[in-house]
Parts: sequence; structure tokens; C-alpha cells
Amino acid sequence: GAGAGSSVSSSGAFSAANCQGGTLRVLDSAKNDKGFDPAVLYTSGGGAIPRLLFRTLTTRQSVPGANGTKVVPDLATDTGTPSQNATMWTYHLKSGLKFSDGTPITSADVKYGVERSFSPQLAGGPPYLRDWLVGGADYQGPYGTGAKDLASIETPDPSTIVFHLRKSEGDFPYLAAETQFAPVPKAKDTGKDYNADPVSSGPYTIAGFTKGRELDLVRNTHWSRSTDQQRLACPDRIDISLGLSSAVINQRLSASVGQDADAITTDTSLDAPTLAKVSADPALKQRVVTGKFPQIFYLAFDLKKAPFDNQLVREALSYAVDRTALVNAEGGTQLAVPSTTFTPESLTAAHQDYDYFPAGATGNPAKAKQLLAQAGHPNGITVPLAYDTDDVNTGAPAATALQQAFAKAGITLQLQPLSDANFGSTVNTPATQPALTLTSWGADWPSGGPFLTPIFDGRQIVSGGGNFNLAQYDDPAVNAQIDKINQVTDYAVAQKQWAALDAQLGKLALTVPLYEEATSVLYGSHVKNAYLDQWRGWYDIASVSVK
Amino acid sequence: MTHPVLQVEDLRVTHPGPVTALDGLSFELAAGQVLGLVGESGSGKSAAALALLGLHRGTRTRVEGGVLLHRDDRPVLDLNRASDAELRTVRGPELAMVFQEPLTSLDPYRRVGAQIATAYRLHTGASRADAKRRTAEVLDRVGIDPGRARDYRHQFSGGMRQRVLIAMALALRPRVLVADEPTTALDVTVQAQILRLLDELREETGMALVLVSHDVGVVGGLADEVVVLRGGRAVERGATARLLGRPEHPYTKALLHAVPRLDAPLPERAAPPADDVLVETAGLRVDFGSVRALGGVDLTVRRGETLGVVGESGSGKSTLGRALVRLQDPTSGTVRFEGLDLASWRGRELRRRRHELQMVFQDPTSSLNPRRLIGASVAEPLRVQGGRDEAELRAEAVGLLERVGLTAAHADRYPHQLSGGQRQRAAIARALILRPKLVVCDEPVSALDVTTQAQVVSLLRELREEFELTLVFIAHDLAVVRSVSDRVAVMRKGEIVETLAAADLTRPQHEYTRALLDAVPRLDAVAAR
Amino acid sequence: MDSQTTSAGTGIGAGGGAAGVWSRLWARRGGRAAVITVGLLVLVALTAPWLAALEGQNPNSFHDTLLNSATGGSPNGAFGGISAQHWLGVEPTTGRDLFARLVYGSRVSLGVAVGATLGQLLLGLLVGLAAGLGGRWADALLSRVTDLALALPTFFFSIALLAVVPQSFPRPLLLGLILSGLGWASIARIVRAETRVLREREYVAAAVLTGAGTWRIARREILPGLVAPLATYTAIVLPQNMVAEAGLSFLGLGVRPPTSSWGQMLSTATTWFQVDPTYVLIPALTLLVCVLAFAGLGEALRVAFDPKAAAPATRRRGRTIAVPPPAPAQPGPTTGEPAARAAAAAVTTLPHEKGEAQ
Amino acid sequence: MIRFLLRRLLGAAAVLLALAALTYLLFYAMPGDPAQLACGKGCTAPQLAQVRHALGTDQPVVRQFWTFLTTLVAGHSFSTGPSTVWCSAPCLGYSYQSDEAVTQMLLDRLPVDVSLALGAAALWLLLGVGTGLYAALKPGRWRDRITNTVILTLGSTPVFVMALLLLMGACVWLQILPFPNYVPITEDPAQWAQNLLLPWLAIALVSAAGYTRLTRAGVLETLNQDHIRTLRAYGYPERRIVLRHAVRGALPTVVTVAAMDIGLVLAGAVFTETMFGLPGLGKLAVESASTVDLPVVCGITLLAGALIVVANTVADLLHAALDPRVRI
Ligand SMILES: Nc1ncnc2c1ncn2[C@@H]1O[C@H](COP(=O)(O)OP(=O)(O)OP(=O)(O)O)[C@@H](O)[C@H]1O
Ligand SMILES: Nc1ncnc2c1ncn2[C@@H]1O[C@H](COP(=O)(O)OP(=O)(O)OP(=O)(O)O)[C@@H](O)[C@H]1O
Ligand SMILES: [Mg+2]
Ligand SMILES: [Mg+2]
Repeated sequence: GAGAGSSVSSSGAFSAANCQGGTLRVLDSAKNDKGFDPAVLYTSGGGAIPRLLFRTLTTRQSVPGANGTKVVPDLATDTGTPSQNATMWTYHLKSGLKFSDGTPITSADVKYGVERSFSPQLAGGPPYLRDWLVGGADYQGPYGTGAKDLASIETPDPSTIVFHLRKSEGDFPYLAAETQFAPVPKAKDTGKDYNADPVSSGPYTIAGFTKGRELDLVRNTHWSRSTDQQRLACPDRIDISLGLSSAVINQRLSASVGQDADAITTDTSLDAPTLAKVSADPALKQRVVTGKFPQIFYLAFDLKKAPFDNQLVREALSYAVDRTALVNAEGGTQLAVPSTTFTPESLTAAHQDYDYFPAGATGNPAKAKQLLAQAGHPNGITVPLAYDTDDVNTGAPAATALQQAFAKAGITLQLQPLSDANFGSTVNTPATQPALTLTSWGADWPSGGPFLTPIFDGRQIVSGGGNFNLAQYDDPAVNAQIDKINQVTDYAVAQKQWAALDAQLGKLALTVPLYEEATSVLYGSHVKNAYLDQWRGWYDIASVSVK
Repeated sequence: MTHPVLQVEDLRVTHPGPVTALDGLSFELAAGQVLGLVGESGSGKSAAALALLGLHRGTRTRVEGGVLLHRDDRPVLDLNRASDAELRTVRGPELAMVFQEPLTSLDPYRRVGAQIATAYRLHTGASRADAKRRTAEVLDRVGIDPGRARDYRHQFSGGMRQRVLIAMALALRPRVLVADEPTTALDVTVQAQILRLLDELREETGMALVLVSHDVGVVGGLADEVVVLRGGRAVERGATARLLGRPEHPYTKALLHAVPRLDAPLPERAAPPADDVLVETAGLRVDFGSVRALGGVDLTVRRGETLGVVGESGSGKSTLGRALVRLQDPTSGTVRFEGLDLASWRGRELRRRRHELQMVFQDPTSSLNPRRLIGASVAEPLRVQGGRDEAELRAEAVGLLERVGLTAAHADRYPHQLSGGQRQRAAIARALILRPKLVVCDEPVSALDVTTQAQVVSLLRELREEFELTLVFIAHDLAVVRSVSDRVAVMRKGEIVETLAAADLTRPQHEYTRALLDAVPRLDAVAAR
Repeated sequence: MDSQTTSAGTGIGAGGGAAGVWSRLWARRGGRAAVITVGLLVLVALTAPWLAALEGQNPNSFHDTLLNSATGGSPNGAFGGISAQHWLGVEPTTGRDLFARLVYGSRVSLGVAVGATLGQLLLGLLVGLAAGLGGRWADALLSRVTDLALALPTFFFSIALLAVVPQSFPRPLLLGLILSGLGWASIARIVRAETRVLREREYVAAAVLTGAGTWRIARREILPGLVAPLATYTAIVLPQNMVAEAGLSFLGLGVRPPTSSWGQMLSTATTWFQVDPTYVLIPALTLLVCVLAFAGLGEALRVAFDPKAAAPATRRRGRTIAVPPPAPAQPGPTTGEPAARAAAAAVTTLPHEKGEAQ
Repeated sequence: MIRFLLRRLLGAAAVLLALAALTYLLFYAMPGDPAQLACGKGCTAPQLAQVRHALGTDQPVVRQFWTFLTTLVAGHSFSTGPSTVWCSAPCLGYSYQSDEAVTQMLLDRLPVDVSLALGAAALWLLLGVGTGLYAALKPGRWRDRITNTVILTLGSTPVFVMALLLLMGACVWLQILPFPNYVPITEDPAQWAQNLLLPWLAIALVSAAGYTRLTRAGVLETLNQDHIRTLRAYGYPERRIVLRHAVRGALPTVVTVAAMDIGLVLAGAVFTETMFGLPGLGKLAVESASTVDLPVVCGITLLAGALIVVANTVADLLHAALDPRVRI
């Protein structure tokens, strides 16, 4: 990772032993008006703020650098024991674990937490559980009269929990880091209202919460460092301001006046103007950290629609791309890095370099024209391009940059902006899906599995919405290959195989990889031990200190 | 003769333009004396009146000459050269003014009592209680119940507002009162009351009065001396009786001649046959919400005759006129035109026959579309009828304009580029262009000068013969009505109190008619004084 | 008399002497300046392609070489990259030419503002006239509809509408339609109130007596009297519509890329204020000049349409009318904040008959 | 008076009903699917159907609207999952996004807009009427022109630009104020005022222009009226004439317009709220519209409509109170 070198804060000596005290301020643009229901949250690696409230069976390792992509035990004693073909996973809970109300955490609480994420009232979490667990497809959650529990999760004793999967999933320990695996005491479950005041199992608990405005966290006195190796929990209080404009957040962090000196943000990276300002100010530069969340921005073709059923046309588009303009449109080299591979470089283990259709830095329109002519379009083509207007990254700047570059190759892009509210429902439903979409895919955990499976596994094509295999690519051989890799429980081995699969698929030009995003973030001048982890490319609040 | 209180020397007022509104006016005024300033519209009367109080100051109007305020036979202040502060101290206690527009000269947002009291306190520094007492006193003096001091101006009638303004002046006991057309907006009966009031006050307090009016009759009744203004110049000046009895200047003679008189001989005219009824109303009633404008009017208009309608303001004259031409639907009762109920005209028939009924309105400014050329306005009825090209339209319009005493050049002007009399001629031309059978003239000459009024009245008389018109002539001026009408209907509070032949108007049956007659100022009586 | 030379005189009188208005407008210094500025703006919009060609640029071409990719894509060189090739510099992160975008943007900004204003006027005029001249029931019904439109949280509705309508619908047209669809109500109120006053005028009664129909009276007698207040109102709402477009662009609901408009430029530029002030100043100043010019034009028009403004008002005798509560005016639908309303209400206090209840 | 209010109330109810129906229709036509949004990224078709059912969006629109109305006047019970809760009238339902009671959400945010509106109105009136008078005292002179130009310039600045400039000026360059962070007046009045100062200024500076014009025009028009001449004829000092009497003529319109403007800000000042991060109705409106959060959208529309209608009524009443000639 390019940002690894500068990924640790440099503001004075930091000692984990006596970092406790003070109030950390967090300035976020997210409103969190859905609150914090572990069943509904869709986070990577437990998220930033949720990780302070919820402990999960496993979690990400909180260290700077490449080791940050490692999954480590949290509530559980290890990252899980797989059965022979990785269809059954067994966890044992540590002893002495308690909720913030003092009651002990049992395996039944974990099971209940997973079960309630199946209830339609609490929809919104990641789809894997429903797909992987035996009986998951039909399970409706624990609510309502006549509701049953989910038989494929067993709790033979209060500290043991066993998951039965319907197929091999070597990545299960990574999934177990999601908030759906946080314990929820059934007695305190208030269903839809739970999100405003969930029972904490993490180092902090909610003292005050106004959705959309502010969230105040104070220490959970029943949490102790002795059972938790991943969270330092330095500040005594964490005051989170929600719903701020991102321009204001960047202004406040760079000014770092008064209480803002103790401030960080969990969701607002530097925008281009601030970056330009920072570049000219060495003092400010000191307070910037960079990192990457493995996410690829790419052009998705619908292979079922002409002219993209023709590989030559897809190749032509691959050649025509001007990645320099795209990178500039995103705010320059500090905010985006060109990528010719689908699995980005930041997904280190699962990345293998290739560039089958070399477009150079600014595109090769001549080659593209030639390919188009070859494909029977000597006068160029006109195609629509759908993009998400509300997404700062895949939004208008990138779309217009593409439009300009493609114009040189005789490809006319008709921009088709979709608002955030419509983007998902339009693009991810095959019936309404546009032929060409500018979109992105990020890993739910740092592995090739969640990166490639939803996009290229033919069995993942769904007709009624929620379809991410936009190419609608279905090759039995590839499907079998995916199944085979999923059985591998050795992380390193599995990643090598995913990387090879990516390189193999790349030859077909099923997508045009464009760039991956880099994150640059400011933090207040008093903040210590602020680094971006490699799993999510963001701060781990649990390790930041203001003392 | 006593000492002068006000001495005016060669007063000149020049409006930006430059327009010379007043070109050298001089006079002296002693305590208790009344000076009348008469002249037609635009002759510079208001310019002079305003200059007497220095009210042109702060505008772009230039004032030259002297307005000297005397005390103990000595000039103490030249208003034209005084400082703003000096001017302020004499406005009110020394010089006060009553304006032509009683409707708007009071503050709409403040109680009338408060307005009098504030003006009083401003100059006397009296306490609130004293001011209140004084307010009650003066209101009572001008004949307004002091209890109404808490009302707002819109709750008063025109005459009452004028009384309030007089009371305001009275409160400060000014030595000179300038009254700029104080009765123009009022009914004759009310006018008579106000004039009487002014005269009484003059006698009581010994204040001098400058009475400005276009109406020789009004001035004549009160003034000791009269100045006749024309085009900003004093053309003649003299003691009232002499000037009215033996005018020397030809303009003064013309002015006096044009004043309609109740005793003027009526021209001989054959009375139209009484059985040839053109319009007939039966039990005509019109209500506006709770206001009854007309309360059961029975009226006949014979073909070819001119029926005059008189009455005070609000008596329902206009409403009656509008009902006759179907601009106003009756609440109950009928209007029959040539035996046919007007209400039965609908749709196409209404459009087709509508033009047989026409109206000439009181306000020549409002009755012509200000954004359309005169020619176009006159031709508009023809255009509605259709079937003529532009050249024909123009030819007809110009023809009629020439008939009413205008020229083709007037056709290409806008209403505001014409004088009031010219505008009224154009309006008459428009009413006649479709050869109507009935023309209702709603106070067609009330807004005009006496000389212009006389011209328009004689024009109507001529046209009546030429176009074989039946006229309903509405006016509040008895003399004017008498001079054109065959018969006169007298209205009061929405009802017709009596209808009599024009010749009999001076011998009324009904006491209301008599009261009306008595209130009219008589020139002859003055001249004889 | 030669009918050829004079027929113009009796010709269409309803227009109300455009020549007179024009000469009065031109006679005043402020009016002349406003007319010239507005004229120039319109000229710029009309000749945008030629102006851009004169500079040798087009509004949509990227210029990566003019940007510093390491510092957020800010332009190389001083003042936002102003140079002989790029008269007003280039846009950060894309390198698109700002002069070309500005002149092309004027087409959208002026177009939307003018279109929206015309739409508002047309709708407001139709509804207001119908209510003012119609019978009791028509008036009651239309007044209620107007009330409803006035009670619409307009800004909010425009957001919703912009989201509802398919993206394939031309954006500037949509903006114009939405702004006019949501902003007509206050005009309707003004027109209705004014019509009620005008229809009491005696020349309207005279027109009725000629047998003219309602429509003809509306067109020939009432409409000319509405021109002055509407012209003034137009000068106020037009800039408001322009600012409204900027506001919608700020929320990402304006024109679609790569089209430029002043609002779009301004909204993307605001965040660059510290780093590249010229980028912000250019659209901001343009907008300002435009607003001032239209405001000046409004004031000048008000005077031009009222030749007797300086002369003492003519007095009227007799019955007077009740003072109607001032027609509430509304801001351009998308300002969200009051700004325009007060300005617009100023129109309703233009001198016309102010009587009082007896 | 009573009759007027009653009639107004009836009219308002009709207007609000129409408003609600319009909103419902509008959002029904909107392509976004609230269920899809609630269901999340990996939502499958059957899951989507369940979520739709849970939200009630699988019902025909008329039915949904009817439910909305009955809920509003009679209350309704809602399932939270493990249990059901009763939402009493006036119940606007629960947000699809946050599962909060909409009535409560609105009540939480209203104080922000009330604070915003009242403070801003005080400022803009002060500024607008002040400059208007200042200009009217010497019409046509240079100070009149300069005031006019300055005020117009401020007035033609989009609110979001004004807000940005104020933020940059006060918080970044001069650092005389901290970045605004809304504090309820009940918690700390001083902090409340300090934090709202910039938002107030932003709205006031932009809005004052209208009031300057209105005041200036009103005063000048009144100065041309006959009753002012009467005052002059009685030796009233010119200053007193302008400041006490001519102002009176401008007042009814100014106050009327201000009342309506306050209604508008109360109904949500989107840009100011967005720029200063104020958790008010305007921001909520934009956000809920973009997430097709139908109950919130309808709730806000109704509230905003009601506020505007109330403001218009108050404006009429004030006008009548200030102008003795108007009767209601
Ligand atoms: N403000 C002004 N600017 C230019 N000319 C004016 C102005 N006021 C009055 N005039 C002109 O000055 C002349 C005298 O006007 P003044 O008002 O004194 O007449 P008047 O005798 O009072 O008439 P009326 O009987 O109509 O009141 C007229 O020609 C009039 O047109
Ligand atoms: N449109 C109307 N609405 C309400 N009341 C009206 C209306 N028109 C006239 N009135 C009232 O009806 C009565 C008669 O009015 P009308 O205009 O017929 O009187 P008039 O004799 O013509 O008075 P003037 O001499 O002042 O013209 C008055 O009390 C007047 O206030
Ligand atoms: Mg006069
Ligand atoms: Mg009348």
C-alpha cells in the first residue's frame, strides 16, 4: 500500500499503557439516523463507531500496516474451528464477558443476535448469512407468533456456538467480524427501537443520542481490557457530532481550534480543495494520514445487451479509457490510483498485476477505433452510461471524464444520472439494468472471495433486485472454481487462487477497472495514535488517544 | 382698516420644467378679512396657497418674492427667507391651512383626536390632559361629537373630515387661515355648512382667511376682496361686490357668464310626447350587501327627452344610471327598454343590442384607457362590431372627433395629453359612435371648469338634436341639470323624492328639493351685497 | 386625410405605446445602463459558441496537463490558470476552460431564469385574470387553488419533482417548468388584486357597453394596465429564479453534466474558495452583475411605464374601495429563505388606487 | 373576527388535505423504492417483498393514503418486531429510515427553525427597515444609491455562498467564533445565541434587501400623500415626519411580509441548515426526500404547509391590526 509509510500519526509519544483520559470529538457527515442496531448495520470489520459498542465473535487486528487485514478473535477464543470441508464452524466464548448492564454474555445471545438479523423489520445487513446458513433462505427471524429459532446455529452450552453452512466457506471467520455476530440479550430486545439504545458489549455505552445530530459515548464499566486485546479505549468520553457538511468537517479539522484539536472524523476524507491547501502547508501536512480501503471503481457491462455482447467492443472501451483524467477528476493522485486489475493493489494478497488492454496513462483511442471497426462499428457507437449522482466518487466528475475520453475514440456516452435512492434499485435489477454502468465494488472483508464472488459467480445472478453480477456472466467452470477456493481455509493459499482467478477473468474484458480510491484524512492537533487500518482504510477509534 | 397680518409681494412660483405656476401675486390681508382667490384649474391657485405657508420648500419648486408675516404692524418674518426652524414655529400658531382633499389630508393610521392633540402640543407644549381638553373643545366647536375623537379618518364622512381639519387649525388659534378649495369635494348642503362655519370662526377669532376656489359662487359669498387668477397672473382684483357686479376684465366677464344659474331663461323646446316611453323601471332595487343603493325606483324616460337626475353624493344616482344601461343587475324590479325586460337579453342578443345603451362617465381620466390612443379608444366600439378595415375605422373615429370639437391630431394622443374637457369630448364621441338610442351621462361635467362645463353642456344639447338621442343626465349641480333637462328627478337615499319639469325646478314641492336649492351659493345675491 | 400614413394611429392601441416606454427607459441613465447590461448578457448567451471559438476553447474538453495532480488537481499557474489560451483560467480537477463554460453557462442560467419567469407570468396571468374577472365561484375556486400553491413548501416540492421526472427529460426545461409551476401563485394574486381594481375603472364599463366579451376586455382593457406591475415584478423574480437554479445545483439537482450553468459553477466552486478564489469570483460576480442589471431594469421599467410618476396623482371623488391586504409574494421556489418575498411585495405597493372603506 | 378565523381554519384544513394528497401522489410516482433502500445492498427478492409488506408499501396508493389520514386523526398501532406500540393522534407514522415517530422527529427539529426564524427576522428587520429609512431620508442621493447597491449585492448572493463567506470569515480567518454547533436555548441561552449568530446573519443579510426596498418605497410613497403635507403645514420637524409618520405607512406591508417570511423559514431553511449543520426541518426534508422516507416527507410537507398557512393568517391579522381601514 502506497499510504503505509505515513499511516501512523506523528504527534508526540504515545503509550498504550497510560493513554486513558480526555474527551475525543468526532466530526462526521453521516447522520446515523438508523441508529445502531447490530442486525441492520452493514459495516466492514465491525465499523468505526459500532466497534465501540459491539464485540463480535472475531474482529480485525488493530495495527497499522498490512497486518491490519488479519482477522483475530474477539468474543471467541480463536477465529473459529472449521469442519473438514469448512461447512461447520465452532466458536468458544472467552470467560468473564459482560454486557454493559452487568449480565454475562452467552452463546445464546450471539445466536439471538444472528437470528434477529433475518427478520424483515430489521433488514439492511449483509446477505451472506442468508446464503450460507442451512435454512437461512426461508428463515423469518425470531419475531411474531409461531416464530422458531434457526436450527443451523447450535448452542450446546453457554460458551459454545456452532454454525452449520450449506456449502464450504473458508472465509467464515471474516464474516464473523460483522456486527450481526454481536450478542443481543433477548430480554432487552425492543425490535425496531433497539437501534436508539442497544445494550453494549464493547468498551463504551451510549450516554446520549439524538439521531442526525449527536451521539455521546461514555465508558462501559463492565468492559475490561483483560478480555479485549483489540481495543485500547483511551478517551473517557467520545462526543460524536453527526450530519455535518464535509466541507465544514475539513475546515474544522484543518483549523483545529479549541475543542477541534481533539477531533477526528470517521467518514470524511480530504476533498480536492482541502488537499490543495494541505499541499501548500507543511504544518497541516503533518496531520494527514493516508490509507486505502480495498475498493475498485469500474465500468460494468451488461453482456446480454448489444453491443457489449461483443468482446471486441468491450476491449475497445478498455483501450479508450483515460485514467489520468479520471484520477484528476477524483482529486488527483493522492485520492485515487489508476488500476488495470479488478482486485485492486490494496487487496494485497489477492492482487496479481495484469494489463491486457494497455491504454497507457491517457488512453489509446486509435486502438479503440480500430477494434470498433473490427467489431463492425466503423462510425463509432453511442451508448448510455448510468452513474450515481449522489456518490462523490462514482458521480458526475468521473462520468464526464469518461465521456470526454471516449469521445476521442468515437464512442458517444449518453450520461444517465441516477439519484442514490434509485441507483441501487435500477442497476441491481436485471430487468432495469443499463447496458453500461459506472460503479464500484468494495470488499466486505479483505479477501478475494467477497470481491469476486458477487460479481462473477453465475449463481449469484438474481432477477428481482440485489444483483451484483452486472455482466450476468455465468460460466460453470468458473463457478466450480469458486466453490473449490471457498473450501480452502488457509488464508494465504486461498488468496493466491483468487488472484489467479481474477487474472484469468480479466482477459474477457467483463469490466473495465478504472482506479482505486486512496483515503487522506486530517485529525486534530492533540490526537495521538491515529492510523488508518488496512482493512477499511479508516481510523480505529478504539485505539485513538487525546491524552 | 386694521393692520395687515400678511403681506404678499410679487410672489412667483416656478415648478421644475420650468412651469411658471404663479407669476407675480401681491396683496395685503388684515385681521378678520377674507381674501378670495378664484381661477380655473391650473391657474396657480394651489401654487399660491402652498407658497403662503412655505410648503414648496424641500421640493424642486422655486419661490420668489416675499410672504411677510406682520405683528404689530411690522413685518417680522419673510416666510420665503426664514430658516426651517422659524418656519416651523409659525406654521400652525400663525398660519394654518385647510386642504382641498378632506378624504386624504388626515393620517389614516392615527385617531383624529390624537392628530389634533399632537399638533396642539407640538406648539404649546401643553400637557396631554390639556391637549385632550382643547381637542374636545374645538371638535365641539366645529360640530363634531368630542366622543368621536377616538375614531379613525375612514369612519368620518367628507364634510366631517373637513371639519376635523378646521378644528385642528382652530386649536392653535392661527392668525391666518388658508383654505385651498375646502369644499370642492363636498355636497352643496355640506358646502354651505362649511362656509358658514368658516365665516363664524373668522368673526369669533378675528383670523384672516384666504379662500381659494374655482367656484366664484363659493368665494363670493364670503370674501371681502377677490383676486381672479389666470395662467398664474392676477387679471383682476377688487372688492367682491364690485368685481362680481361690474367685472372689468374680459376673462372675469367670461368666467361669470359661464357660471350656470338657476334663474337663467330656459330655451324653448317642444316636450316629447308623454306616451312614447323608451325606458321604464318598476320597483327597481339594488343592494350592495347590507347597503341599499336603490330602494324601489319607478321611473320613465320618454323617447327623445332629456331626463335630469340630481341628488347628493351617495343618493344612488350612479347606481340608477348603471342599472339603466345594464351595467348593474337589479336585486329586484325591472328595467324595460322599448318594452322589453333588459334582464331577458342574454348571450348573443345582449352583445348585439348592448350598444343601443351607452354611458358617459364622470371622470374623464378613468373613462378612457390611459394606455390607448384617443383615436383607438373612440374606434374601439366599431372594432368590436367588426366588418370595417383600419382606414374606415379611422375615418369614422376622426369624423366623430371633429363633430365633438376635436381634431384629427387628437386621435393620435394619449388621454393624459388632453385637457379634461377634451377628454370628456372624446368620451362623448365614443359613446355616440354606435348611434345609441339611450345615453346615460353620469356627472359628465362635474370634474370640469365652469367655462369648459358650459361648452360641454352646449355640445350635448346640440348632439341631442342631431343624433335624436334620449338622454339621462345625472349631476349634483342643480343649475346644470336644469339647463339641459326637460324633466328633473330628485333623488335622496336611493329613492326619487319628486320628478318635475325643468321649468318648475325653482318651485319645488318637496322640502328636500327646497333645501338643495337653498344651499346653492347665489352670485346675484353676493353682487347685490 | 391620407389613410395610409395615419392608419397606424388608429391601429392596435392596446399595446400601449412601446415606443414611448422605450424612450422613457432610454432617457434615464440608470435605465440605459441596465438595458445595455442585460442586452450584453443576452448577446453573450446567444453568441456563446462564437465567443468560445474566438478564445479557441470548448466548454467540455479536459486539460490534464494544466493541472497539478499531486495537489488535488488544482490548476497550475496563478489566478486559477489564467493565460492567453484560457482567459478566465481553468476548472480544478478537470482543466475545462472557464471562459467557455461561463459563456455557455449563460445560456442555461438566463434560459432557465427567463423561461421560468415567463412560465410563472403566463400561469399567474391566466389564473389571476380568470379569478379577477370571473364570477364568485370561479374566483373562490381559483383563489383556493392559489392559496394551496402558496402553502406548498415549494423548495421541497421542487426537490421531489426533480427526483420524480425521468432523467432523460431535458434538465433546463424541467427546471424552468418546475420553477414556473411552483412560483405562479404570487403573480396570480397580484394580477387578481390588480384586475379587481382595474375592472372598476370606467373605461372597462365603457368597453362592456360596446358589447365586448370578457376575453376581449381582459386582453384589450385589463392586460395593458397589468404590464407595469408585472414588468417590475419580473425584474425581481427573474434574478431570484437565477439564484434558485444555483441553489438547486448546489444540492446536486441542477443541470446534468457536462452542461455548465452559473449555478453549477458556483456550487462546485464554493469549496475551492481558499485555494482558487478566481474560480469562485467569476461566477459569483457574473451572477451579481446580472442581478443588479435586472434590478436596475425593473426600477427603470417601473418609471418608464408610469409617465406621470412625478406629477401629482389625479384625485378621484366619491365611492372608494376597501384596501385589499397586500398580495403576498413568494420567493423563487428554491431559495428556501425569504429574500425575494419582501422584494416582490414591493411591487404590490406600486401606486394605484388606494381607497378606504367608508 | 371569529368568523374570519373559523373560515380561515376551514380553508387551511382543505389546503392541507390537498397538500397531503399531492405529496403522496408525487412520492408514489417517484422511482425510488423505500423498501429497497431499507433492505440494503444484498437484498433478495423475497426479502424485499417482506420488507414491503412490513412497511405497507405493497398496498395500493389510495389505501396507503387513507391509512395515513386515519392514522393522523385517530392514531394507529405499529409493530416494532417483538411487540407493538400505540402511536396516538396526531400520528404521522414512523420513519422508514430511523424508525422514529415522525411527530417526535418534527417536534425535535422545530425548535431549531423557530430559533433560526426569530433571530434572523429580528436581524433582517433591523437591517432592512434601518437601511430603508436611511435611504428614504435623502432619496436619490449618493447614500441612497450606495445603500441600495450594497443591500442588493448582499441580497443577490445565494444563501449558501453567504454562509460560506461568514464561516470562512468568522471561524477560519478571524477565528472570533467557533464553528456553529446548535445548542438548544433550554440548555444554555448564551451558547444558543452565539452558535446561531452566523446562521442568523446569513439569512438576514440575504433577506434584508427586500425589506430595504419595501421600507424605502413605503416611506417615499407615504411622504407623497396628502396627510404628510398636513403635518408639514403644522410645523412638524421633517425627521419626525419620516421616522414617526411616514414609517407608519410602510409598516403594515413590512410586518405582513415579515410574518409570511418567518413562516417560510420556520418551514425549513435548507441551505442555512445544510451549511451550518443545523438539525432543522429543511435539512430533514431534503434528506428524507432523497431516501424516499414517505412518512417523514408527508409529515414535513404538512407541517411546513401548516406553518405557512398560519403565517399567512397571522400576516392578515397583523395587517388588519396595523391598518385601521382594513376590517376582517
Ligand atoms: N409639481 C409640479 N410640477 C410641474 N408643474 C406643476 C406642478 N404642480 C402644478 N404644476 C402646474 O402649475 C400650474 C398651476 O398649478 P396649481 O396646482 O397651482 O393650479 P390650481 O389653480 O390649484 O388648479 P386646480 O384647480 O386644478 O387645483 C399648472 O399648470 C400645473 O400644471
Ligand atoms: N359596488 C358597490 N359596492 C358597495 N356599495 C356600493 C357600490 N356602489 C355603490 N355603493 C353604495 O351605494 C350607494 C349609492 O351609490 P351611488 O354611487 O349610486 O351614489 P351617487 O349618487 O352616484 O353618489 P356620487 O354623487 O358620490 O357619485 C352609496 O351608499 C354607495 O356607497
Ligand atoms: Mg389646486
Ligand atoms: Mg355617482
